[in-house]
Amino acid sequence: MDAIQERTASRPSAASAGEDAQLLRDYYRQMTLIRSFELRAAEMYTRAKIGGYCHLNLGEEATVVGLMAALRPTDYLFTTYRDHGYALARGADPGRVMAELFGRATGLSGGRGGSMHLFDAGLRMLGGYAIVGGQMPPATGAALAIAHRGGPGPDSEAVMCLLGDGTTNIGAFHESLNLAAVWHLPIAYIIVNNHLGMGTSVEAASGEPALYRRGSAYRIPGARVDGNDVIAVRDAAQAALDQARSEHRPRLLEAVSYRLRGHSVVDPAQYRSAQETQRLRAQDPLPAFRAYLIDHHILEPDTAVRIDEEAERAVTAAVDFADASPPPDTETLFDHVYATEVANTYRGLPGDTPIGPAVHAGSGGGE
Amino acid sequence: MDAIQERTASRPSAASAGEDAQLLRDYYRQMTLIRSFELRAAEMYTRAKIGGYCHLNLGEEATVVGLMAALRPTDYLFTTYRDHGYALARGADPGRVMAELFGRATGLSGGRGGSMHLFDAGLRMLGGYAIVGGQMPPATGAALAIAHRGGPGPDSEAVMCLLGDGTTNIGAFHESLNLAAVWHLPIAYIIVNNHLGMGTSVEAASGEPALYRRGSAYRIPGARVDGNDVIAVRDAAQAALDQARSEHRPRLLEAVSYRLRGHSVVDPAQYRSAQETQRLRAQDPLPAFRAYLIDHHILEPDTAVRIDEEAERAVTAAVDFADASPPPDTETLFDHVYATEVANTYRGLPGDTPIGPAVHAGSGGGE
Amino acid sequence: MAVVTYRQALHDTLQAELRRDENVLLIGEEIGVFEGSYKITAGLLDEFGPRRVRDTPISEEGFAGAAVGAAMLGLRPIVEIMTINFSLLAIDQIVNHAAKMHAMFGGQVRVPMVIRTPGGGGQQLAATHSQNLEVYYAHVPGLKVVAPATPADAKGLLTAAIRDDDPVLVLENLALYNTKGEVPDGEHTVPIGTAAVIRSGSDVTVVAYSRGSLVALEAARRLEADGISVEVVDLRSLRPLDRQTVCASVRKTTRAVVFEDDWLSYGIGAEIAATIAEGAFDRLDAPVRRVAAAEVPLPYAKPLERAALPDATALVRVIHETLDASGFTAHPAASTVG
Amino acid sequence: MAVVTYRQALHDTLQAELRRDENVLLIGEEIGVFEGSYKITAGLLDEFGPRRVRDTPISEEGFAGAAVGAAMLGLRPIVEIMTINFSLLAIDQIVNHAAKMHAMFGGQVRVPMVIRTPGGGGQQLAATHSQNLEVYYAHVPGLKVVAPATPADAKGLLTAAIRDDDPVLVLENLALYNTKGEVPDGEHTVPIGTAAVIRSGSDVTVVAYSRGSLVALEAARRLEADGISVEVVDLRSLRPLDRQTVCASVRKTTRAVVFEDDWLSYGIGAEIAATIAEGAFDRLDAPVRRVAAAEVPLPYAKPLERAALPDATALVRVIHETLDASGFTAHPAASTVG
Ligand SMILES: Cc1ncc(C[n+]2csc(CCOP(=O)(O)OP(=O)(O)O)c2C)c(N)n1
Ligand SMILES: Cc1ncc(C[n+]2csc(CCOP(=O)(O)OP(=O)(O)O)c2C)c(N)n1
Ligand SMILES: [Mg+2]
Ligand SMILES: [Mg+2]
Repeated sequence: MDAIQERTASRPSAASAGEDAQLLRDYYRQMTLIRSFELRAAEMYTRAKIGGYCHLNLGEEATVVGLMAALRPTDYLFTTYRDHGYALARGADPGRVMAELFGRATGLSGGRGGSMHLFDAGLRMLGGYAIVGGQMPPATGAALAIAHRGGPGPDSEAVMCLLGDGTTNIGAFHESLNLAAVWHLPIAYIIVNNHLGMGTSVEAASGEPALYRRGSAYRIPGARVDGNDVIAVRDAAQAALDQARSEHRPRLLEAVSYRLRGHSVVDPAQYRSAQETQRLRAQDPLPAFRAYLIDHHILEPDTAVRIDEEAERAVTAAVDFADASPPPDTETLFDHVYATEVANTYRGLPGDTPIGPAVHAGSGGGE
Repeated sequence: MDAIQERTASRPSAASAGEDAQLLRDYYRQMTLIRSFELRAAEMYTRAKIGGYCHLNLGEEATVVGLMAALRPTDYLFTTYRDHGYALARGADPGRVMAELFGRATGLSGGRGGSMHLFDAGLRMLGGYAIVGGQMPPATGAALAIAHRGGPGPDSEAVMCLLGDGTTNIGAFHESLNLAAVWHLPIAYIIVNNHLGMGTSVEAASGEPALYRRGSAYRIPGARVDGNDVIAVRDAAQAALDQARSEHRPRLLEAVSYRLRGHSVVDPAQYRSAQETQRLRAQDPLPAFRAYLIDHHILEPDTAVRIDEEAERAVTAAVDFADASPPPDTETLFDHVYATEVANTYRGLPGDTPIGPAVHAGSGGGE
Repeated sequence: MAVVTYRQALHDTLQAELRRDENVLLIGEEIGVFEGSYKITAGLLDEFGPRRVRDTPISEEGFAGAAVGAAMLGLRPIVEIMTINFSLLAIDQIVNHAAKMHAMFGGQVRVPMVIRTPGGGGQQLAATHSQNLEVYYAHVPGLKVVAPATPADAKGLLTAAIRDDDPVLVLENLALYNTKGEVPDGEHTVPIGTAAVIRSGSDVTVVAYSRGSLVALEAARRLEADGISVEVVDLRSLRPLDRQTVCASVRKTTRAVVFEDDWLSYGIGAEIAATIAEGAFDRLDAPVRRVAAAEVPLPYAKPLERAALPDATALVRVIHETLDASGFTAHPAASTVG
Repeated sequence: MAVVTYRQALHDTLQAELRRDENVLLIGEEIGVFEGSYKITAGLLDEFGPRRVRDTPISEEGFAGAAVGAAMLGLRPIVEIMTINFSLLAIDQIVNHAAKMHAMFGGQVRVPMVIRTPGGGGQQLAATHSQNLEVYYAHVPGLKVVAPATPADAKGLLTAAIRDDDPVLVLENLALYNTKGEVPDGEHTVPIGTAAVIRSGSDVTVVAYSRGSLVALEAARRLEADGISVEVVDLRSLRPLDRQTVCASVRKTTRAVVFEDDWLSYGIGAEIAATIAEGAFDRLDAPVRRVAAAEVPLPYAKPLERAALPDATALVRVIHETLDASGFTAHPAASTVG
């Protein structure tokens, strides 16, 4: 898994030769599901079913599926606000993911987090994070907890911490990698390099644009993989995680792909030329993987169509589920602000008073 | 100025062979002055003439003098709270430096900054900074101002930004170096590696303990120099600055020396063994430089004694000056809080009221 | 006078100041190629080039601090921090450095920089992206903090901030960018440190700032129909705070309600209420009430978000309660100009 | 009951909790080999080893955030941030992350962590090292903030904080570490969210916290000689804030003065004054006054520092002014226990 050529063809690597056909079809299924889900999310956003910001994994499907395939159920995942695909590939119910985007009580985070903050304790998906770099220290701390409780070895749990290319420039990146290095933590930091942070190129943002090399400042071995190659991504991530768990040492991996659309649904990406957009389309990992599987008779064209249709149906069902789900009751506004109840927590609504006349009469006011 | 052996003898490098004898004697004079000043500062601290924290340059004199010798008067200096020696070697009057430590109005910062915050606009010494890493973004911004106003070239101004070894682990280090790299700024970051941040070793704190290599994450060339060798330090710093000014590109330099005493005057450094302390004494750059100069007939023993005595006298005069200087008048408490006067700035003392009855009567209250 | 949006007023002011003074430069994430996350800086990279309009990596501490250093050398950087939530990444440079240097170094250096940043919830951006943390900056000597509510004040206060020799935080608001208003042509500055009575009234004073001032005007309009005359004081400046204008108004109306978008406890309104309670003690006919956000990390789901944020309806209710508490009876259909 | 220093009480509590619960661990700069910048953790590395007492590089954002993540997995990290000034480097992890996760993720995760950090000026540490920034944390829902004034409360509140499942900031104070007091043996917790009347009185209430509570007691002692009976309320907890105890006291005494070490404008005292002005509106005989620090970046020079910081003398003066403002006359030599 050493550094590979950048901008290689968006084709699965030779590694897939020996792959189980069923597994490959399942990767295709997952990638298709993510694609359908994201396209529908974009549509739902324009139809105002989804609010706030909405960042899509379009173009990153091979990376997403490859990374999630590398994780064990007992590993922990920390990701960014661009998190829908990860939740789906980690096994979350599409209905509950869509419900979160819709802000419904049945959503993955109870409708409280929205698109940017998907969390599923059962799946050990410990959050989407919307402050750039904000996930990195907590992910590092999760690895600390693992190391606190047990030694390295093939059975050790590990943490996968995702981040974007632009995120390598913030202080938390530096502090986290350094802590993981000096504390010997079982964590793989994965840079999902989609070439842009909003509208800023990697070259404009990073003194060392070969991002996987940035681990050298902490003696953390780094590698780069073609993010459009689902198998290569999976293998590279697995290697990184295995080293992390067996040595309790951090690893850095860069998966290079392209963001097919704007930074978020509302961004028309006008800073990209039509030509550039054309070029990106040609790199789209989904049709490439489909064609590869068909060419190699791993996938029958019919089956491919069926998988595509199933994905559409699953997403429609997800939308229906989300749409039919109730929003959280306003009565629950103050739920979960604190885990441990203590005296005098103020729970007033706007316009209430924390110490009105009612308090004098002993009724407890806004308590 | 490539990476040199670590822990080389605490002797001036061969480079000094062709050096002007007068210059070498002057370096010795400066190092001696710093030594005397710092020892007296420690004494004054124990006599409660100096308050707060007081961090000394003891053991770092060769680094301090070498670095300051590399700076042009038009260059800008940003340093840390361990700043007395830099002020002296940059040419500040010892009396005004001591007066600052004493908290007197004649002090370098008017008695408002104290030991950790020496500032001299005329000398372009733009501050000692007491938040670890806090000096780095402003120093980077000073280099931005230089680049904003003019192009690279041998006459360009440049910035020297000092930092300790422990400071390489904080986010501001990463963000600053990266900004300087992508913005092409004329700045030399100098790591004054004295082996410890308070009580923490470089190895315990840094994933990459060869600190000069940490520039690689930004493609910033780095070098290491023996910080006990005043000439080598000067030459390495001059090379770094010259490249920074002629290319408008940042450079990283690590000067390795030893902190002879505790982190600050109050720290007995009990985490160091007696043996370790012995070893450090043997590395003391001051007697080594003295012996070298005498051995090479650059300095007569008599002259050395005279220089030492002059340093003592200068420091005594500095103490006298500081002692005779008045503290800032309490009337000036609110001076310099703002540079531009605007309406309604509140200037009340403790217990005053910002909107007492006086306001009703139209007298303007605490304004 | 042209009618323009708050966004446009900010844009035009930046453009005018960039043209006026070669030392002015813009620094921030995505302000150039991307034209700004909220498009305030659209077109400025084209006009002024990358030397004056500087895109940055994602490094809030780094570039805010770089602005400090550039200002120390005499430039007049205007930093855009995409939202006030991210300012927490840079707060060490703002509070521990920019705010202190002039005083701590004995007046030897000035830090003439501006930080523009929007606060505000209500956009379903959830807990980490919906905060109103202005009290963090308003608390700090050495800083100045202004919070324009209208396009005219956006121009006037931003201009004043840019020309001021101290670090000034200009608090914008996501909900205001598309609001419109008349903006004076040509030179227009609003003095930092002065509040404005933006509506005269006789029965109760509402003190607000930023988006809150528009909410206060809306509440005043609604109450006018009921014969209640509301005076609205727009703080405009949070630091320095114009306590005299606030107290003078309340001494006249004898009642006050504070409207703020931040959390109630230890928010901006606490200082306003404390100030009024002291400065108008002998004239107050009812306790000063505060209308503020519910104390929760703001949820994403719209009904919860709506329940948590203060609005004109809550303000109207509290004004009624305040009037009731002092036995006030409305003077129907009477003129309300005090 | 043993008489020990505040420092010792903190140390002993950490030791006891480390012994009690294997999930408790300490994280911070220089807490191990160096034994703590203020020696609170002296000896603990020796007893518990580097797995439980973890020295960190200088990376406040990194290690505070690492504590968040460790807490998410069920550990109970206690972070030492050397002084509250440096907490600004970590505030994004505290405010944008620790405080929000439980709510934002729908209750699926808990963040049982403690942040211990001292505030305080008066040690000639100059502007960047002398701040009292507790209002930054007290303002934030999702956090709890306690501020013990005595060794007993240091033990009781720190114990409660460690056993609480939410992020709790324990505000210590440089000036308190060497103060002494009786500390209950064995188990001792003080409930978070409750203030204490630490001295009964009848004429005026002083509300304070942390170092301020000792200053308030000192002022009360001085005034007793003049026949003035001062009640002192020690807030102990800044969030949640025990408004009822504060207001009940003031409703009894009819007068209040707030003592705080932070800057007056938008400080902790603003919330206290606003709370009292509302909750005791009908009983107040004089405006609530605040005794706070002068609004300057704290200078190093001793005379300036002394002039800028509030003390018992200023408090005594303001109590007198408050009593005078309400036409109070002292009852010499009378009993002062209310
Ligand atoms: C601290 C902080 N600064 C700025 C932002 C605004 N922002 C959101 S996403 C983003 C770009 C991130 O780029 P990258 O890391 O490459 O991730 P990508 O969006 O490409 O997945 C920025 C600047 C933020 N959320 N947090
Ligand atoms: C942000 C921050 N964290 C912690 C401290 C406390 N502190 C002061 S000096 C120091 C050690 C710095 O070590 P190094 O960078 O090696 O410099 P040296 O003292 O050795 O010159 C620490 C941790 C601080 N001042 N600022
Ligand atoms: Mg990206
Ligand atoms: Mg050091």
